[in-house]
Amino acid sequence: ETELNYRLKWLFNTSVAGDIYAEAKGYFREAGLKVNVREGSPEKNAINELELGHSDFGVASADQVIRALDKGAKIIVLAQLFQVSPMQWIYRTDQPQIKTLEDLKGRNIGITFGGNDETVMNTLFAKAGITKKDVKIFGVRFDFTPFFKREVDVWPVYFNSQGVILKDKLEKEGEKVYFFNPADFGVNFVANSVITSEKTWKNRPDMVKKFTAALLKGWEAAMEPSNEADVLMEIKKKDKESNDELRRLQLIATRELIKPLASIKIGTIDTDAWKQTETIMLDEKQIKKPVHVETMLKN
Amino acid sequence: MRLECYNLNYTYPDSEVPVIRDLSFSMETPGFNAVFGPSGVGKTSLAKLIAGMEPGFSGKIITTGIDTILYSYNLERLPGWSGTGNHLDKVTPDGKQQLKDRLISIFELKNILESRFSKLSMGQQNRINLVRYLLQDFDLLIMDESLANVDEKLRETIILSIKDLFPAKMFLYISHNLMEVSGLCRDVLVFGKPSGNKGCSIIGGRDYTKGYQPDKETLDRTMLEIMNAI
Amino acid sequence: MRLECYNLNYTYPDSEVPVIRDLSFSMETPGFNAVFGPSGVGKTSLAKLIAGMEPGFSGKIITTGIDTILYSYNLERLPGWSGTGNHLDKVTPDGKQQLKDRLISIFELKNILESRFSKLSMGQQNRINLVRYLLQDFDLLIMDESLANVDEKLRETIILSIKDLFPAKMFLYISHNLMEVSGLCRDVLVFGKPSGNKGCSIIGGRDYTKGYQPDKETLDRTMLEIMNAI
Amino acid sequence: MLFRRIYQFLIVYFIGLIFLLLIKAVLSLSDYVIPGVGLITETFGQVLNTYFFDVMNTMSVTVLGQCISIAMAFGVGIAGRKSSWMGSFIKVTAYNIQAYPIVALAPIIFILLGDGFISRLLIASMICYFPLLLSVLGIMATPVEDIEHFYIITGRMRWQLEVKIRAFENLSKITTVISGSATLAMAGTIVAEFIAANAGIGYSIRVALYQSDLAKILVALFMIGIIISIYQGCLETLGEQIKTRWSVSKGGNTI
Amino acid sequence: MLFRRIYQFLIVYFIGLIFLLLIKAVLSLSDYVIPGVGLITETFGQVLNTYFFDVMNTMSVTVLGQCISIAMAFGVGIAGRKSSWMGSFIKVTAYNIQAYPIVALAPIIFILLGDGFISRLLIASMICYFPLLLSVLGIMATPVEDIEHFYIITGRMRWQLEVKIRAFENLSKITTVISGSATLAMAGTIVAEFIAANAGIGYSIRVALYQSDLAKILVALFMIGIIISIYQGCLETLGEQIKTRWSVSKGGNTI
Ligand SMILES: Nc1ncnc2c1ncn2[C@@H]1O[C@H](COP(=O)(O)OP(=O)(O)OP(=O)(O)O)[C@@H](O)[C@H]1O
Ligand SMILES: Nc1ncnc2c1ncn2[C@@H]1O[C@H](COP(=O)(O)OP(=O)(O)OP(=O)(O)O)[C@@H](O)[C@H]1O
Ligand SMILES: [Mg+2]
Ligand SMILES: [Mg+2]
Repeated sequence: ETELNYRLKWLFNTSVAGDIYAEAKGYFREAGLKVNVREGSPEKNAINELELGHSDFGVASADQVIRALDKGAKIIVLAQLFQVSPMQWIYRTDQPQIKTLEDLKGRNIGITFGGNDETVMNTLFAKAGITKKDVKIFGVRFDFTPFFKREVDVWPVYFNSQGVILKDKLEKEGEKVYFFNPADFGVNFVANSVITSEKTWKNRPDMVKKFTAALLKGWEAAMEPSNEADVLMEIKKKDKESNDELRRLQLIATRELIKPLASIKIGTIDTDAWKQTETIMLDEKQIKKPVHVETMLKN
Repeated sequence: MRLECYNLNYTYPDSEVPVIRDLSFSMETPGFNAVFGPSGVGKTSLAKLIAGMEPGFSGKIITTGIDTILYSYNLERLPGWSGTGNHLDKVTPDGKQQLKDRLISIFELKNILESRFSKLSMGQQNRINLVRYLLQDFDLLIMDESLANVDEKLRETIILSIKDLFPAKMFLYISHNLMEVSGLCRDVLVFGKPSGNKGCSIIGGRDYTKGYQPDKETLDRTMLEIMNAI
Repeated sequence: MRLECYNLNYTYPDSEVPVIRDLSFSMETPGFNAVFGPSGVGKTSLAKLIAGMEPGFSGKIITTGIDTILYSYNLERLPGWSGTGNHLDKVTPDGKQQLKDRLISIFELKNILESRFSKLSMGQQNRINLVRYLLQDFDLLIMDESLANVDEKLRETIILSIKDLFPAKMFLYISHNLMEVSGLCRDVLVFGKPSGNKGCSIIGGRDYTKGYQPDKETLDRTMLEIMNAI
Repeated sequence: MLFRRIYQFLIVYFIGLIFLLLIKAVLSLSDYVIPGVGLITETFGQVLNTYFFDVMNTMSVTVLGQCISIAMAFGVGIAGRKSSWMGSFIKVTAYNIQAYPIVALAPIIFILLGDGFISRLLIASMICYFPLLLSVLGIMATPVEDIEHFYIITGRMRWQLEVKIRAFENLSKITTVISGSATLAMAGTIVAEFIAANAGIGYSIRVALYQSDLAKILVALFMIGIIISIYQGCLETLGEQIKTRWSVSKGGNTI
Repeated sequence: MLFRRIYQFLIVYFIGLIFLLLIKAVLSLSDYVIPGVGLITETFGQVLNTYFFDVMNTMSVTVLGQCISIAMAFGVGIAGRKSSWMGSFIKVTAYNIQAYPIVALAPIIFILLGDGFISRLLIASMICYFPLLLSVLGIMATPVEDIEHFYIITGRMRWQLEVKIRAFENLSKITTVISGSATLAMAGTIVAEFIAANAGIGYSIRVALYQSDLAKILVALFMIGIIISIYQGCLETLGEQIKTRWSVSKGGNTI
């Protein structure tokens, strides 16, 4: 049995259902692997850990991967978990719905400076010819008070985690919400994907295959509606903080992003979306030169 | 007006041996009186009891007509942020300006009023400290070795002037100088050696005043009397 | 072996008036010598110059045959974390155990070796502090009012014993007690009043030793001589 | 003493809470901005238990972190007490590292030490040690001349003795700072957990923040407050005892 | 003095940098994990200017925050110096608030004060004041009996005088803590910016952190270090002058 470490991008919650489930249901063990699934944060990122040898596999968003490639890191993308990016914006329904990008004009929009929502929003602005004068930008931090207090209209959230929580909170006060999804306007910014270092990929192809297969099997099972109760129970063991109902709603939301259509196999890498992501980042001067990310995508 | 102590007993909180054992005495006020005795015998302790600085003694201290008791000692310091003259001004009550100037000249402090306390010699520190006490309102001033580091000649001048300037006040002067105590003080409370069985007794001093003519013989007798009481 | 000073001048860094002006004197060692003079005249300052604690003077201090100079004064404290006896043990060099016991008994310190320093009376503090200096290796020990708060009788006993125990060492005893200085010391460096024009002079003391018979007349003459030099 | 600390904390806490609720009422804010009494009570019941164990978990790191901080503060303070080149160099190093917010150093720490217990401990101690250091430096750099003179002039002064003398003379200042720094160690540990750990109350606060659940944060603050009060009460009692043991009151020597 | 501080900082910084580069070389890490010399130099050129103004922006809050902290520390320290019920209550309040990590309090602060300049200032002062408080408390709670005796027995003691006496006797400790706390004010401001602001070096660090751009963080650390060194050098010089003015050396009284 090989022991290895798997670094997530963020805390344990429903949006890593598959990762939790694969471990809990023993899919890794069946493949002869003992996997330590670990939580991540902005300060603890998977790419660093891969290079330092602290982890063998990890989850990173496409922008992280592309940035790392730009700086000479050797990263291989094994699977793309989110087919639809969870990076979206929430707003109340008492405001006009955003049907075209033009509708963004005049709004007070929240952006995490330095975050990839900034990149995405800038791309949308560029696409629609919106300048900074047409909108009001608000720098977002981790707490939601400005949105709650209506100081900001459009607030960036992760659709399947915070999005669900906020929706629930507002609904309790009788307020309904919309989500603004950049993908609907042609901007496909790839989010979380499974990665490993080039070295591991080359030297231990067997293990990589086994790991990827077991992980995706976990995700398939976790996204299977008939397993819902079981999946929720496993998540609850790791994420005690939120309540059962929230977790159920989050799982449903996660399903929409991971497996938007029954026909899509979980983990499918959307090469075009990756290329678009790279192009966007190049345009936004986030990287200096093309990195040809498509050559690192190994499904 | 008397200062009276009856059956005074005192033991320090964290100690076992009593420092003061069954002490009774009585002194008439006003007057310049002394406490005398070997080192470590309990003079300072008694002074603090009288000044009300140590509670928890048994026995009685009666101070009829003595309302304000001040205790001064030779290790006190003045704050350092300005000259000693300035501090003196600050604590001089209204109407005592003249007294202050008088004392400054008697205590020979004119030249050091500009200096910070920490820059003074030990005797200078003693003197400036005592002056500020003399400027306060008091009925009884305890001077616990307050002039210990001053030269004998100046010390005598100072004591005689104090007696002259404050005839209506009571003083308790703690000193190790036998001659001074015998010659200049009225009542001398003498502490016997703790090892001996002499106890305490009050012996009359010569109580000289300004311009006195020392009478060697009686002075010697008083000194002997005091030494014998120890 | 002599202690010699030539044309010593010293002014404190932040002061304008010199404390020591053109001082020259010479003392033979060994011996129990004294420095005497009115308060504020510069005795402590001179002592610190000799002990090498204040740089920046002009003139010469020659200490032939005097290698180790210690300066002790009456306001020193011992650390508070254990009894004074314990601290004494810590600083007693090997081979001086007997001397230590001897001194403890002469200084009447037996009963207070268990006590913390801060719980002692002033005279007790003076004595325990001086004892530890006497236990060190030194050629010249300066005692700046080191016994100021000890009673006269015990002080005399102590000084006579020191003279007896350390005949080969030099002492510089700073004190305000005229009788003591005149009777017990050999050479007395007398500082004249700064206002006067007497300057400094060395006057021979009676240099009594243990078991002396006081000779009133010569002692009085010495005392007068010293007083006249001020 | 301990009891007093606890009920005083309760007073403080409830005053704060009432203040928040007043604001909620006056501005008629909804439950998602400031939770109401009902929601707080409900949350209380739900997470009190979990949070209690979280805080105890945090406490274990806190205590260790505080010990390390004390050691570090004394180490650096003693080394940096001289006004020599080396002393000043040590001070410059200590000060500069402190000026860097831990969030900026965290990535470097994780690169060097991984993200285990050690990093968490290091971050906690780094936050806690500096205030201690300042006090220790101040104390260690001030001579106690009337005690030190003897040892200096007789050539017996060693740095250990110097440190001991100065520490003893300032014992009450040192115990104040040490027992006070418990709160800093606590805050430090929580921050460390916030950015590094997957356990402890700091981690729970991060999760609650992510969920924008102010009610949970209020419960967490309650648990932290009550436990830190108890811990500090104990430290103070201990401090008093040490002072009495090592014999206190340098004052009293004459008065 | 000032000059010494600066070059000592440079030494510290470059030792740290070389250490990182060594790790990079030994483990052959990519520029993403630890940037190489080339990348660092390049980033240096790009952002030095911006970061300089960012740090100056931060400094302006720092200075103000430090002043407020000093005022707060003395206020609370003086009020809490007595061992009375009120004194202990004030201490409990101060200590408890401190035990709360600022990240947990931040949401409440933002609700109450919005997220403008005031919040940023408050957070900075809260982080900076506590260590000051501990020292001030320690100093203010320790009587200076040989000076205070006269004023007490003659009934002249006022709290202002008591505070003045104790402060003066501990002047060098106080100046050490105050000039040392500049780094805390800086760190506090940066943390405040990190969580709250859209300006200042803390904000820039957050952006760099989101982009995992260690090179930028290293430049930021450089700028912070150099400017805090200068600031502290100035404070120390000022402290020396105040000490000389107010006449120093309580020691010297006899030795
Ligand atoms: N705070 C204290 N705790 C315990 N014992 C003490 C304390 N203060 C003094 N003593 C002891 O009580 C005794 C009397 O002390 P006190 O200071 O009254 O003596 P004194 O007569 O003033 O002596 P001196 O002339 O040396 O000043 C001494 O043996 C001393 O050790
Ligand atoms: N550190 C100092 N700075 C400036 N002046 C000082 C300093 N120390 C002492 N002096 C001054 O120098 C003069 C001599 O002081 P010194 O302490 O030598 O006197 P002394 O002869 O020892 O007096 P005493 O018998 O009172 O102890 C005094 O007028 C004093 O004010
Ligand atoms: Mg006494
Ligand atoms: Mg002197």
